[in-house]
This record gives sequence, structure tokens and C-alpha cells, in this order.
Amino acid sequence: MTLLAATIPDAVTFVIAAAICVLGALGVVLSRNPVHSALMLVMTLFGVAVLFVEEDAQFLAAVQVIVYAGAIVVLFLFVIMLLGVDQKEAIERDPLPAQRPVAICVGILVLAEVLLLARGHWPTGARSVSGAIGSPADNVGLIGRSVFTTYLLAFEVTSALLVVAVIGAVVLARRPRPALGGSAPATGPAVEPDGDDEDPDDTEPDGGEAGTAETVSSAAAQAEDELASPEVPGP
Amino acid sequence: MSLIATFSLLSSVVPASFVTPHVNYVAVLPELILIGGALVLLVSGQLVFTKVPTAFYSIGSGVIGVAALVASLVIWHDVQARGPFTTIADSVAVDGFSIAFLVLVSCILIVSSAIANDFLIREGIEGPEYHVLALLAGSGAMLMASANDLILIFVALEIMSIPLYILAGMDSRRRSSGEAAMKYFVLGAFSSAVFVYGIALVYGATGSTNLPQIASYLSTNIVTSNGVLLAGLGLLLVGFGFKVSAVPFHMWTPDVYQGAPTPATGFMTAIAKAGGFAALLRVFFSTFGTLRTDWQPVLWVMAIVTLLLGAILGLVQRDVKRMLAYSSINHAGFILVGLAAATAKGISGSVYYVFVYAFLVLGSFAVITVVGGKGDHDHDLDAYRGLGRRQPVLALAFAVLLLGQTGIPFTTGFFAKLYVISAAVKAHSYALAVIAMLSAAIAAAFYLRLVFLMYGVRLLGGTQSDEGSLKLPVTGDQGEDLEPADAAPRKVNLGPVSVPGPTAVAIFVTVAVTVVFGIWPAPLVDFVKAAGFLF
Amino acid sequence: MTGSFPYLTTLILVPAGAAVVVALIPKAQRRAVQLVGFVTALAVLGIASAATVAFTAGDGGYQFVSTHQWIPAFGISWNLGMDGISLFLVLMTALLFPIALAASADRAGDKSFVAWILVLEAGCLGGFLAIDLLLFFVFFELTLVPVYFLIAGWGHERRGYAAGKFFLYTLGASAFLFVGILALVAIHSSQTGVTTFDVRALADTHLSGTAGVLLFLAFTAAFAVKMPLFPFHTWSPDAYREAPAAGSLLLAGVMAKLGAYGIIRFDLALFPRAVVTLAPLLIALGVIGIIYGAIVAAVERDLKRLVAYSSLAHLGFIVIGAFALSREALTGAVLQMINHGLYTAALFILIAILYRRLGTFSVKEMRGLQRRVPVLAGVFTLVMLASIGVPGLNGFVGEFLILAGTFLTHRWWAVVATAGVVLAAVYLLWAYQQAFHGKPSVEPGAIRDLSWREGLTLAPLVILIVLLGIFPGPLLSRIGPSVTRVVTHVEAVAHQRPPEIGSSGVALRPGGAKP
Amino acid sequence: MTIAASWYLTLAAVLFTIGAIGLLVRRNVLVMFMCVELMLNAANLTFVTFARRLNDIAGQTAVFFVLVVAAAEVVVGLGIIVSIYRRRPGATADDVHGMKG
Amino acid sequence: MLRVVYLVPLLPLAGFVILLFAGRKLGNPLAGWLATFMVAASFVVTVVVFAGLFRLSPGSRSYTQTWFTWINAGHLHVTMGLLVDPLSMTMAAFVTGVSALIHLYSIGYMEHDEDFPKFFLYLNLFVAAMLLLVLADNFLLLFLGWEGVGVCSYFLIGFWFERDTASSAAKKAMIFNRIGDAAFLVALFLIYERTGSLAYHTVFANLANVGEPSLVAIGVLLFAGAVGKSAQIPLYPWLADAMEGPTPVSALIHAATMVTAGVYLMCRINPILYRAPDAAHVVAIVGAATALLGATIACAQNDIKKILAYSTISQLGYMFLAAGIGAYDAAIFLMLTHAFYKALLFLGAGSVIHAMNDDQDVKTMGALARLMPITAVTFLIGWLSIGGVPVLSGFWSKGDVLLNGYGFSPALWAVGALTAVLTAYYLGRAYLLVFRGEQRWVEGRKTADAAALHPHDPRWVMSLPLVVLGALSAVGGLINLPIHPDLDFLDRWLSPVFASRLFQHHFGLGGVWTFALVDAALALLGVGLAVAVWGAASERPAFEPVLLQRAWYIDWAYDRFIARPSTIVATETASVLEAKGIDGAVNGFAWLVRSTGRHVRKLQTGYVRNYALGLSAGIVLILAYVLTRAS
Repeated sequence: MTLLAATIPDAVTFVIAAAICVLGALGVVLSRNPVHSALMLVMTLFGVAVLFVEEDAQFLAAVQVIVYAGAIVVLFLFVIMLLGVDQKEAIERDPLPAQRPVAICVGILVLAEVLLLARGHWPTGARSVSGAIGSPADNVGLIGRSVFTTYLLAFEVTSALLVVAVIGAVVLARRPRPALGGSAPATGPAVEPDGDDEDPDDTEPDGGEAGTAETVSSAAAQAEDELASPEVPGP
Repeated sequence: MSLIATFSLLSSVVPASFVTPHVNYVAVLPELILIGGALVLLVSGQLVFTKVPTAFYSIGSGVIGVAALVASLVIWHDVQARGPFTTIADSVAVDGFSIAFLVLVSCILIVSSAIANDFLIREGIEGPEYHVLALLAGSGAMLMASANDLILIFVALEIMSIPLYILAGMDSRRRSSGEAAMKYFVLGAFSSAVFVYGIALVYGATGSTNLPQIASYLSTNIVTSNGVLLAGLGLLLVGFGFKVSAVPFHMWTPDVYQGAPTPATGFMTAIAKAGGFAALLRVFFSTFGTLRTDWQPVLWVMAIVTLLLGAILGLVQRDVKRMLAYSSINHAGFILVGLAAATAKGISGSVYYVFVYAFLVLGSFAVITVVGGKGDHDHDLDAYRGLGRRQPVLALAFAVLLLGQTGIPFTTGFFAKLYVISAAVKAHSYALAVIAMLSAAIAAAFYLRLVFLMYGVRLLGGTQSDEGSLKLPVTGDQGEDLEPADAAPRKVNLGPVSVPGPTAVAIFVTVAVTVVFGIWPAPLVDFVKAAGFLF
Repeated sequence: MTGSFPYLTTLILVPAGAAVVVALIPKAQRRAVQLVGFVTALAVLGIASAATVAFTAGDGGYQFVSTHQWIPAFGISWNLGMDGISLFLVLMTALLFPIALAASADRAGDKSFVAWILVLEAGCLGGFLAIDLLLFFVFFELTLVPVYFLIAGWGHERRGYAAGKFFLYTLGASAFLFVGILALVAIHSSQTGVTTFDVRALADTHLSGTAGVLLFLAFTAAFAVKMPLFPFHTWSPDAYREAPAAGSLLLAGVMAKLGAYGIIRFDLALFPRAVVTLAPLLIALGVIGIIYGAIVAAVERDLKRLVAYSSLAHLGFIVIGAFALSREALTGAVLQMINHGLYTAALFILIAILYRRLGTFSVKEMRGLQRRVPVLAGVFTLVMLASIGVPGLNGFVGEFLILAGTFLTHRWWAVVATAGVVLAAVYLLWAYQQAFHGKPSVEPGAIRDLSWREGLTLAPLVILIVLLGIFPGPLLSRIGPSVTRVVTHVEAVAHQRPPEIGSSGVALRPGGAKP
Repeated sequence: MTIAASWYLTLAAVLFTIGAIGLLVRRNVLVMFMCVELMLNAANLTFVTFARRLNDIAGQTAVFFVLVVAAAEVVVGLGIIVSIYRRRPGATADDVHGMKG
Repeated sequence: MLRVVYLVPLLPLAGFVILLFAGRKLGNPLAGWLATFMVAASFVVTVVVFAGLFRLSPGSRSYTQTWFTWINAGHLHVTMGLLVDPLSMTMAAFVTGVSALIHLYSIGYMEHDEDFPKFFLYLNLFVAAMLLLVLADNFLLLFLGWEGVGVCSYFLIGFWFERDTASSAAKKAMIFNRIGDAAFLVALFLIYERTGSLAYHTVFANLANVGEPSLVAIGVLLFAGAVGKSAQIPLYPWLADAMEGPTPVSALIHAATMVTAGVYLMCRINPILYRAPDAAHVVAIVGAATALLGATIACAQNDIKKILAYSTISQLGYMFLAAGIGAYDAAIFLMLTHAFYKALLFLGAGSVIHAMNDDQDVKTMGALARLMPITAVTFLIGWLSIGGVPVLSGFWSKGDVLLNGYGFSPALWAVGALTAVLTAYYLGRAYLLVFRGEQRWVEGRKTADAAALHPHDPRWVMSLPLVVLGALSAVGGLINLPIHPDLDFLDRWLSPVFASRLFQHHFGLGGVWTFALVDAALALLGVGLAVAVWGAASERPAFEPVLLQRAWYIDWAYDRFIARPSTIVATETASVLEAKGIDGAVNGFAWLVRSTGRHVRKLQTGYVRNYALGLSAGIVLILAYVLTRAS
């Protein structure tokens, strides 16, 4: 009924945008192909952008489209292509049988709890503590102002965050350095035979049940790993 | 601040009634030193064309750490003189509490840079990245400690965490390192999403993200329908709980600790505990202190579960790093005990605990780094057999650190426990206190197992009976149901262990701190007592 | 009344410092290590004797009190004091350590061994001297570490198991003590506003019935395990068995007393009402311990474990003495702590000597030793008789006082406990018969009798065993006043207690004929 | 008269939940990250809505920061994925479970 | 003169100390001579003190010498001090005297033993302890001596410790004694609680305000102690086994002195028994029963020392009977004479055993009279004396007991009389089998050396004691002739101690004479019986029923119903309750923690999605809790 209380355009916009968001979100989760997921994500992002406009956050709406849809998702797609992991994921059945039902129950519970807690009166806080939103025209200016006043420090230190991101990308994407001494150099991507996923080189067998079996196998795995390190020509 | 200039040009549309807040640069000097230092370190290598030795970067970051320490102490005197204050539009609080953590983080950086140095050389990892990331993470931790605004806390949290994700994945030759990074990152991202949502809800419920304003709002108005507020609070707790690896948000801990490069693990433990608890304590105690009755029970339960689970699971580990991971969970429980008391004494107790634990854990992982040997492989219990004979000094140091974690008198660990437990007792939560101490006793079992392996097993000229003592079908014994060593022909180095100089110094420092402040804790106690009075 | 010379502080610091010195001596210098260790132990003995001489008999209060701030923020201070109860425990400790070093000649050059022994000495002395609750706890805990290393590093086959069990069991129990101490202090400071751990101040904390009982239980849990008291004793047979000679000797001789001492010093002083309420329970446990220990010992084939169980029995006596709340019994308990220390130490040394000769602790593998090693057998007999409690030897005086005093307050328990006298004879005589009587199993000259060195090690103990049996006066006259203080303190509360526990109040005066 | 906040916030909560569930059920690490993005967007929507209802700009600014953080996270996350995939192409989140217990 | 009394116990003690450190150097026989000298000297001192005491007026014949405070705690104040009064001096005199003789005898008896010095070491210690026992001026010091003699008897029974029988016998003796001692201790506690002291005079002075029940309890408990020490029912079996010790030991400890300590104790506490008649009756009845039991068993034994042992038990029963009815002087009188003739008999037996190469079976002896005349004669005197043949010492002492017994209750007299007959009979049997009849010690014994046996009287060191004791047994009665009031020296000498508490029989002189005749008749009946049965034959199964040979199966019963069950209990306790129960609980807890860990760790699957799920579960829980708090 509150919905009806709203003006028709608003209501229509909201309903459509909300539908887009939810469908997109579901699409992200349900589509087997990561590329589709990414596209679905874009859909949601657009929906959210629309809602931003509805909520007088024009600047954010723009940023949402430019940065999120324009940059982040594209980044996703690049990686997908780069790694060629666009093969379908079999989502009919989950190898961890309990996972999916439990997950859904948990999700529903969280949602239910949040809604129950809110029970309709969400915003209870003080009004315009750090300045009013003002007219759409001023939106950018006001955000800028609050960024450089209230959130000055936060804004400045985000620079550090970005530096971290850059370094991280460099460090992680860099190819493994030739190992010194012990394990042989792995200049190319050292692809490992599948099937020994159980035992990465330096993990111990779970100590609990004193089974010679595991320990020996771990020793074996270790040996195998020593052999596995030498590089195999990249794909 | 060129950035400000450029941006202010862009936003020239807004009316000129624009005054940037006054910035007290001294107040954030340590953070600035770290960030700036990190950047300098990063580029310095590229400016010269010759290959820069790793030691250079290590020394550099060490120096930067010292500078930060000095700066922190300067602020300390400032506060002593003027009392606590806030600056940069109330987004930074400068009080005894934050300074305690500034000092701590600086120390952590100094010590760990020494440890990392030898590791990087040994493993042939070149370039400044490790140190740069460490410094930036440090700055994040510092910001978490002094941040006075939820948004800033969130940004700081990320500044601290993301480098840790990267550090965890840094040893690309060990597959477990990548696995650690992945797990840490996925869960970290998940938890921080939850955290943001929590902030959003709190914001909605209180109308601000600024801690003092939230506090004043809560103290002045009675929130009639506080559902959203409490939900937000709960989600914040999730975010923090993840960082400090409190049960049930701990599950990343063992895997990440085991997979990450050992020195990184030590650094990660110390820094994450410091930053996480700094923010957790400030937000819950000072900001939401009025809601004490609402969150205390949660923390109470959380503390108990954390204590017990850490102790019990640590008992069945073979991998030393994993074992210490669970031990760190147990310690997190102790720190939560201090918070659960929700008194000034409890807070300073927790701070004290974080403080001494940082050194204990840094030292311990330094030893593990050394014993781990080239390739960072030898982390099985067996690698410690007879260490007391092979490398007596190292073994002694490790023993001291382990006993410190056990909480034996005349180590800092004892007074840390004393501090938080007495706070808990003062708050009449006797059960919590007893459970905590019992969990410490359980945890002692696996510390002792290591000690026994180092000293009890007569490696040289060891008789059958000696080995026999390792596989008795009964409890209290050293690692019996972790299958006896001779059943598993692991290739662990049982030869002499060489300790590189810087690491030796670092270990010595940690041990010294442990023992000296263990015997004469008064100065540290007084220093930390001030932390009990937040801005 | 502080002595001009800081006896107590030096008592603790000398061995501690020496431990560091020993740790710094290069490994090769076994001779130096041995020398430093032994000389230090003797020096401590000297200081302790000096303190004993300087001690004013007839004054029941704390003497040589020395107080220094330690952690002002917590009201914790380096607060030492000595009264009649701790005096002789300290002296005994100071005596047993050099003996322990001498008894483990083969290890005495082992620098870490000596260092740990010295640390242990510092810890034990600190425990007996501290009158600041937390300081006491610190030392109480600290003693675990050296013992752990002594057992783990130099013990017998199952040392790992034994050491771990001992450490964890004790640590777990002292968790309660820890919380108890803090709770007591919290209550006290909430009442008076002063945060202090000083026993004398805490003694007049007003505790509600339940609070008192709970705190009492928390404290007693730790002490009971440390002693050990039935049924918290099962770590002791293993620990005693696996520990090296010096370890078992000090565990039984000194560390067990830390527990008993804790009961007398803290339980009685701090929770009189709870003590009066729960005394029957504790006495019951003590008596059960006496009987039970004797019974189990009777079928024990391993000499060291046998002594462990006999200790269980003897400490049972000490416990009932402590909780009988009569001056005779309490005096007896304190005296018995000394006595037990002496003859148990002697027993362990003798057993260690036998082990050195025969390589076994099992009486099944010994036969007719009296023919081969008559002197050793003679000493063993004497010590055995002392621990059986034959009058004329030290064991008897304490035992008699305890039982007589207990009889005044808890008649039937005392009667049952007296049965322990018979049982003690059973198992010790049995063991003696197994090992020393019968046709010798070893050839003449196959094993040596007591060497001079061993003889000298045992001599002080033997002399004291006889001397204290005939002439315990000097001890009693110094223990007495302090004991009187404690008992009167408890009685002062006892008079306000509900009547049903009463009757002993009257009986505390013997001779008052009752219908 | 506009739409009541409840609708937006409920929608946000729903998005958040979907994102969370997605992270729990999907095995492709990339998709898991996308789900995280969903959750962040839910948070953003919440912020903006509150900002509007409280007539307070801070909420919008917060979104701004969340965007930055999200960007940084994605970069690093993708870096990690790349480094993992290099060792073992086509690995899903489930394949990486060498360390346990 | 009295002041030198401290020398009495200290001289033997000094001997002990000297032997302890120099025994091996002195060696054989010097050590023996030293020990003997010490005891003899102590005897001399005793006599001196005795004389000194005698010179005092009867009323003031009590002197306490306090050395130092032994124990002083709470209200308990115990001194080390000696009490000199007629009773203690009488005891001291005969203890030292007899001991001296037996020491002398031992020099010969033990000459071939490799542990010769140790033997005298123990003997001296024993004498010292015994003297402390009798001279103590308080109960605790008495208890010290009491335990001391017990320990010495343990050493001496187990002197030949390489024999398992010996060492077991020693242990048995010690344990039986400890049982009695436990009762003794409880008695002491009760005395202390009621009177606030343990010194004789204080205790006896405060008896007035002690309730009779307590007194009865004290009396009975002390008697229980005495029962252990003096081998009365039910704690007597150890004494028979104690014969494993060297014969002089049996003579000294298990016949003359230690075992009579119980009787001494009963006499010492006469004030208590006087106020607690019930306790006294218990003493009398148990004593009578034991007397009869011992006598019956002695009739069927073949081991000469066992015969004497049971005879001792029986005689001790007599003494307790006397003490119980309040005829303390009679008890002491019997104790003295018994010390003479029983020591005599043991030493005689000792010489025989010596001559027989340590064979003790009377059935394989015989016809030794002409080969060992001195031994035979003295043994004969001993037999007749103990049998109560007129004018020999036994006649008077036993007569005294029987007389009082009848005066108290004819039933007791009947038991006593029967015992008297049996006594005369079984010792007659022993004498006849050993010294008369045809010799059976060649064919009777399997051992090859049988032919090589040349039985003969021992050398003088051993014969002299025989002769002296023989003489004493013969004329010992003189010290207390009831026939005329002026002749019962002992009674009058002891009267200050017992005073009016003595039992007064009301027979005139005539009555006494009639009883004397009856006693004589009984004795002769016994003797006649013995001669009739054993004069010729050596095998009379009819007179040696198995029941008696097996000592009424009492030992068997002890083993069956006490020893074995308790062993089982102990084993079970150790293996089940201790190992599985208590220690099991401890280890069980550790196991619990550990297995919890082993199971909980399974949650740590390694799948990141599981971890995320756990995290979400945490969220759910927290929100759920928050929900309860929300308004």
C-alpha cells in the first residue's frame, strides 16, 4: 500500500528496476557460464544505477555505470578470457551435497532475520548530520564537499589502497621466479598433474587418526611434488 | 596535498563556501610515514639500475618503522601534555588507546622486517614488494586503531587486509601459498561485504558513520525500534570477528597460517590482531558502550567458544604453523574475555594482551621460519626433535616464547592473562574466567609437546626408550595419537640449524620483551593503562 | 620486626642468580657447574640457618617481613615474611636441595640440570615465603617449569607422559586457584576500596557463606592436586616414578609441601568459616587417602611408585591435621611436613642408589640384599621405620600429634586413620622383605655397599630422622605460637558458626570431661 | 510522495542474500567474486536509500568509498586467481582444498 | 642413690651405640662380652637403685626423674622421664637380671654365627627399650619402649633373614603387634582427651572426673594393645612363628620379658581397671581362655620350641587372669617365676637344639639325659616348677593365682586348675621325649650327619645361666610365701603401687593350705599322666589329635578369612579402582578432549565454500540473538 501511495512513475520505475536487479542477481548465481554471469552482473548494476537516480544519487548512478559496469565487469571478462575458464560449470548437482540446501536455508534465514529486525521502520537515525542532499544539481558538489571535509582522511588513504592494488596485481601476476637450490626452476607455468589435489606439497596429513597410510602417501606426494616442480611448457 | 588541489579544481561548480578541515599532520604522522615510506621504498629500487640487494629494502622498512615509532612516541607526549583529541573533521582520534597501537604496529614492522629479510634472501624472493606491502598493511592497522569513523575504519580495514592477502600468496613456488591467498581473499571479501552492510545499517539507524556522533546520538535519544541498529552492530561484529579470527569466523585461520610464507604468517597474526582488536574495542566499548547489555552476551559466548575450540583443535595438529594458528585462536578468545568484561580495566587488559601476544607470536614464527629451512617445508613436529641439542639457544628462545604463550609466571603471557582474567572476575563472569584458564591448560599441552620434542627426545645417542616415550597409548604424552614419527619417513632436516643474524636479533628482541616485561611488567602496565580511557 | 639483613629476599635471589650464572658457564666446564650449583645450594642452606637462628621463638607473627612494590597498578608487591610455619619448611627445603644435587652426582655437571634445580629452589623458597597471594601463585606456578624439564630431560622411560601429565594436571588445577585469588581480591577491594594481595589484609575480608565455600574449593583444588590429596593423586605415581632421583626427591620432599603449606597458610587464614564447614569433607578425603594409599601400595611392585602411594597416605595425615582445627593436630601437621620431607627424601635417595646398583626399581628383581649391602639395608630399615611411624624416630611425633589432635575434634575419623598405622607397616615391611630378605640373588661383591659419598649424602637426613624423633622441642616451640594464631583465628570464626558442626568447639580443650 | 524506504531496503536485503547464497553455492571463483560484488551493491543501495531518507549526503559518499574498495579488491582478487590458474588451469574453488583439519 | 637410675636404660643403649659403630671391629666374641657387661652393669645399677628405694618408707617409695620435654604442643606436654617405684624396679631388676644371663648364654650359643656382633647389637637395643618401657613415667614413653621392643623382636625373629620362614615370621610378629598398637594409640588419645595429659600421676589423679564408659573403653583398648604384645587371644599366632628366631631370643623376648610387658601394663593401669571393672573382667576372661587354649595346643606339638611357645602363651593367660581379677601382685609374682623357669626351659631347649645340630623335633631325640646331665637336670627342674610341684617356685606363684581366682569366681579357678594339670602334662611329655626313652636321633633323622652327632652339655657360658636359672626356679618362691603374712615380701613391697585396689580373697590361713594341697594334687596328677603316657612310648596318636597339632586351625582361619581376602581386595583396588577408575578418569578426560578435537577438526574441510557457510551460520546465530534483544 505504501507502494501505491507513491506516484505512478516512481512506482513503475522502481518495480522495473527492482525486477532487473533481482533477475540479474539470480542470473549471476544461476548461469553456468561465467561470461553470462558477468553480463547478468552488469544488468543488476544498471538496475541499481536506476534506483540510485530514483534516490537522488545522480553522481553515484553515473559512477556506478562507468566504474562498475565499465571497468570492473570488463576486468572480470578480461580475466575470464585470459584464463580461458569460460567452460560451463555443472551447477545441477553440487559435489558437496549438503552445501546447497544449507546455504539456501542460511540465506533465507539471514534475509528473514534482517527483515524481522527492521519490521518496517528502517531509518531511525538523526537527520542530515553531515549536510543535506540538496537539489540534483548540487549532488556532485555536495559529495565532493563531504569527501573533502568529513571524509578527507578516508579519501586520502584510499590512495594507499590503490597502490596496494597495483602492487598486488604486479606481485601476483608475476611469473614464479626460478627457485633456488632445492626445487627446480619453474619459469613457465608449472602445470601439475591433477588428482594429487588432496596433498599440496607441504601440508601434513591430518594428524588425528594415526594411519601409516596417509603419512606415507604424504611422503609420496612430497616426493612427487619435487618431481612435479620442473616446468612443463606452458599451454 | 596535490590531490586536494586537482579535485577542488574539478568541483569548482560548488559555491566557494568551502573550507577544508584543519589537518593536524602530527596526529597522523606515523601513518603518513608508513605510506610515504612505502612509496619511497617502492620507487627507490627502480631509480638505480643496478640490482638492489634485499637487505637494502629490509633496512629501509626497518628505518621507516623506527621513524613511525618515534613519531608515535612524539604523539604520546603530545597527548600526555594536552590530553586526547581528535582531528581532520573528527575522523581521527588521538588518545592513549590509539597510540598504544601505533607503538605496537611500529614495533611489529621493525621486528618483522628483520625476520622477513633473511627469509626473502633464503627463498630468493627479490624486490621491495614484500616490505612495501607490509608497511602499507601496517599503516592500515594504525588507521584502524585511530580511525574515528566507520567508513574510515572500513577503508583502513581494507588497506590492512588486502596486503595480507597478497603476502599470503607471495610464495608462488608453494602451491599451498596460492591456496591460502585464495581462501583468505574469498572469505575476506565476503566478510568485508557483510561488514559494509553492517555499516550501512548502523548508518541508517544512527544517521552518521562518525563514532562520536553515533555515541552522542545513542546517549541522547532512545532508539525506539533498535532492530536495524542491532543488526548493523551484529554484522560489524562479524567483520571484526573475521579479522581477529574469533569462532565461528575463524575457519580461514589455520589454512592461511599454514599456507602463507612463514614470516608473513607471523606478521599477519600480529598485525591483524592489532588492527582488528583496536577497531573492535574502540567501536564496541566506546561507541556502542551504551548498548553493552546487548552485545556483552554475544561476546561472552564467542569468547568461550573461541577459547575452547582453539585449545582443543590445536591439540591434534602435526603442523606447527597450524598448531600456532589454533593457539592464536585461543589467544583471541582471551582478548575477547577482556572485551566481554566491558570495563576500562578489561579494555586495557585486552590491549596489554594484544601487545605482548604480538611479540610472542612474531618470535615464535621467526623460530619456525628458521627451522622451516630452505623451501619453507619443515613444519612438521618432527622437525623439532632434539632441537635443544642441535641449536640450544634457538630452542631455549622458542621454549621461552611457548611458555610465554602458556602463561607461565615471569613471562609477559602470565600478566596478560592475569590482566584480562582479573577484569573478567571483577565483572563477575567467574565461569568465563575459569573456562579461559582451563583452556589455557589444555593449550599448554601442545606447547609442551613442542618443548618436549626439543628437549625430551634424546636425539644424539637416543635409545629406543626415548623414542618409546613418543608413542604411548595414553594422554598427556607428546603427540602420541599424532602418528609416531618413525611411522612416517618424512624428510625433515635433523641436522644443525643455522640462524641468520637479523632473525637472531629479532628473536632475541621478542624474547627479551617477553622476559623483561614478564619480570617487571609495571612500565608496560602503566603505558597500557592509559589505553583504558578512550577518547 | 624486620631483620637488618634481608634474609628472605636473598634466599630467593641467590639461587635464581646462580641459575643464570650456571646457564652462562660453557657446557664443557662440568666441574665449574657442579661447584657453583653445590656451593650455591650450601650457601642458601647457610642463609636459611642464619635466619633460623635470628628467628625469635615465641613470636607467632611474620618475621623478617620485606615489602617492595612490584606492580603498583595491581597492588601486587614483593611481599615476603616468615613465621613458625614456614620457618622449618624453608630450612628443610634449603637442606634438601644440596642433598638432591649430591644425590644425583652423575648429573651434577649437567649445566641445564643444575640450572633448573636452582630455579626450582628459588621457586619453592619463594612459595614458602610469599605472603602476597599473587606472588605465592607466581612461585607456585613457576615451580612447574623446572620440574617439567627435570622429568622430561633426565627422566626414565615414560618421562614424556609423566612430565606432561604432571604439568597439565597441576596447571589445570591452579586455574581455579588463579581465578579464586582474583575473585577474593576483587571482593576485598569492593569492600575496602584497596586492591591488595597481602594475605594479612585479605584475611579480614567478609565473605558470604557460599562465596567463602566456593573460594575455598577453588583454592583447595590447586593445593589438593599439588600435594596430592586423594583422589587427585594419579599424576604422582607416574611423575615420581619417571623423574630422576633428584626430581622425585624434590617433588615429594618439597613440592608436595607447597600444596599442604598452601592449605595451612591460605585456606585456614582466608576462609575460616568455609574451613569449619568443609573440614569433615577434607578430613574424610585425607583418611581415605591414608587407607587407600596404603592399600594400593601394598600390591605395588615398583619401589618408587610404592613410595608415591605411601606419600599419598602420609599427606593424608597432614591434611587431616590441618583441618582438625586443634593446635595439637596443626602443629603435628606442620611437623609432619618436615618429617615426611626428610624420610621420603632419604627413601628416594636409597632407591636411586639401588637403581644405580641393580638397574631396576622392581622389588621382584631384588632379593636378600641385606646380606650383600648391610649398611644400606640398615639405613633403609631406619628410614622405613621412621616412615612407618615408630616412636623414637621423627615420623612418630608428627603422626601422634595429628591423630591425638584430630581425635579431639573428629574422633571417629582419627580412629580410622589410626588403622593407617597398621597398614603402613604391612606394605613397607612387605617391600623390605621382598628386597632385602631371603637368599641373595646377586653374587658377593657384585654390588657395592654405600660409598662414602652416598653415606655423607644420607647422613644429615638420618641424623635428623633420629634427632627429631627424640628432641623435636626446638621445632615445636617455634611452630607452636604461629599455629596458635591460626587456630585462634579460625576459632574466632568457629564460635559464630551454626551449632551442628559444634561440639568440637568444646573438645578443643582436652580434659574437659564430657558425659 | 515517493516509494517507502522499506521497499528499497528490502530489495537491498534480497540482493545481499542472493549474493551470499551465490558465493556459497558457486564453485567458479570468478563467479564467487561477482557475488561479492552483488553484496556490495546491496550495501550501496542501502546506503543511498538511507542517505535519501535521512537527507544526509554522507551515505552517498560512503558508496563512493565502497566503489573504490570494491575496485581494489577485484584487482587483487583477480590477481590471486590468475596466479592460481597458472599452476592449475580450470581449477574451481572446490579443487583447492589441500589444507584441512 | 635413686638418681643414678638414668644409667639403667642408658647403659644398654650405650652398648648398642658402641656396637653400632664398632661392632664389626670388636667382632666375636668381644662384642658379646661388651654387650653382656653393659647389661650386667645395668643390673648392678638397678640393684643399687632398688636398694635405695627400699630404704625409703613404703609411703614415699616413688621417685620421678625428668630428663627433658619430649613433645610440647597445644595442651599436650610429654616429658622424657623415669618413674622409680616398687613395680618398675621389680620389673627392671628381673629384666636386667635375666637379660644378663641370656646375653651370657648367647655368647656361646651364637659363637658360630657370622652376624654375631649384630645379634648383640639388637639384644642391647632390646634391653634398653624394655627398660624404658618399664621405667617410663608416662604412657607415651612407655609406648616408645613398647614399640622399641616390638621392633627389636622384629629384627631378632628375622635374624636369620635368609630363611623365608624367619623373615615372614618377623613380619607377622610386627604386624600383629601393630594391630595391638593401633588400639593402644587410640587408648592414648582417649586418655589425653579425657584427662588432658599422658603422665601417669596426672592421669590417675584426674580419673575421678572421667566417666566410667570412657574408662572401660580405655581399659579395653589398652588391653587390646597388651593382647598384641603378649600374644593373647586373638592376636597370639605370631608368637609360635616367632620361634624362628635364635633360641636365646625366644628365651629373653618371647618368654621372659617382652611378652610380659602386657601384664606389666595391666598392673600399671590398675587404677583405671579398678574404676572400670567391666574392662578388668574382659582381661580376666580372655586371660583364662588363652591359658587353656595355649595349654591344649602345647599338648600336641612336636617342635620343642613350639611347645614352649604355647606354654608361654598359656602362662601369660594366667598372668592376665590374675591381673584381671585384681590380683596384680599374684600376676607379678607369676611373671617373675615364669621368667625364671621359662627362660630356663628355653635355654635348656637351646642347648638340646645345639646338641642336635639345630633339630627341634622332640620325636627325633630321646635318651639325652645321660649325655647332657646338666641340661637334663635343669630342664627337669623347669618342668616340675612350671608344673607347680610343691616347694618349687611355680607352686607358689601359680597357687597364688588359683587361690585368688577361686576367690573371684570358681569358674575361673576351674579353668586355671585344668590348665595347671595340662601344663604339668605337656612339659612332662616334652621332657620325657627329649631326655628319656630310647634315643631316636640316629634313625629318626634322615640326614647323613646323624651318626656324627655327639650330644654333650654346652660350655660353661651356656651352662652357667642354666644352673643359675635352675636355682632361681627352684627357690624363687621364697620371695613371696603366702603361708604367713610376714613372708609375702613381694606383696608388701608392691603394696604402695596397688594399695587398696588389690583383690582381697577372704580365705583364712587354713583355706590357703587346703588350696595348696589341691594345687599339689593337680600338679602331681599332671606329672603322673605324663609319665604314664610318655614314660615308655614315643608315639601316642590318641593323645595328639590333629585338631591340636594344627592349633585349632586358627592360623589357617587367619589366612583363609583375613589374609587372602584382603590381598584380593588390595589387588582389585590397585588394578581396577586406581588404574581404571581414578587414573582412568584423568586419562579419560584427556582422551575426551583429544577425540573432541579429532571430530571437530572434520568441520575444517578445506573447502572454502564450507568456510563461508560456517561464517554465514555465525551471522545467522548472531542475528538470531539480536532478534531476541530487539524492541
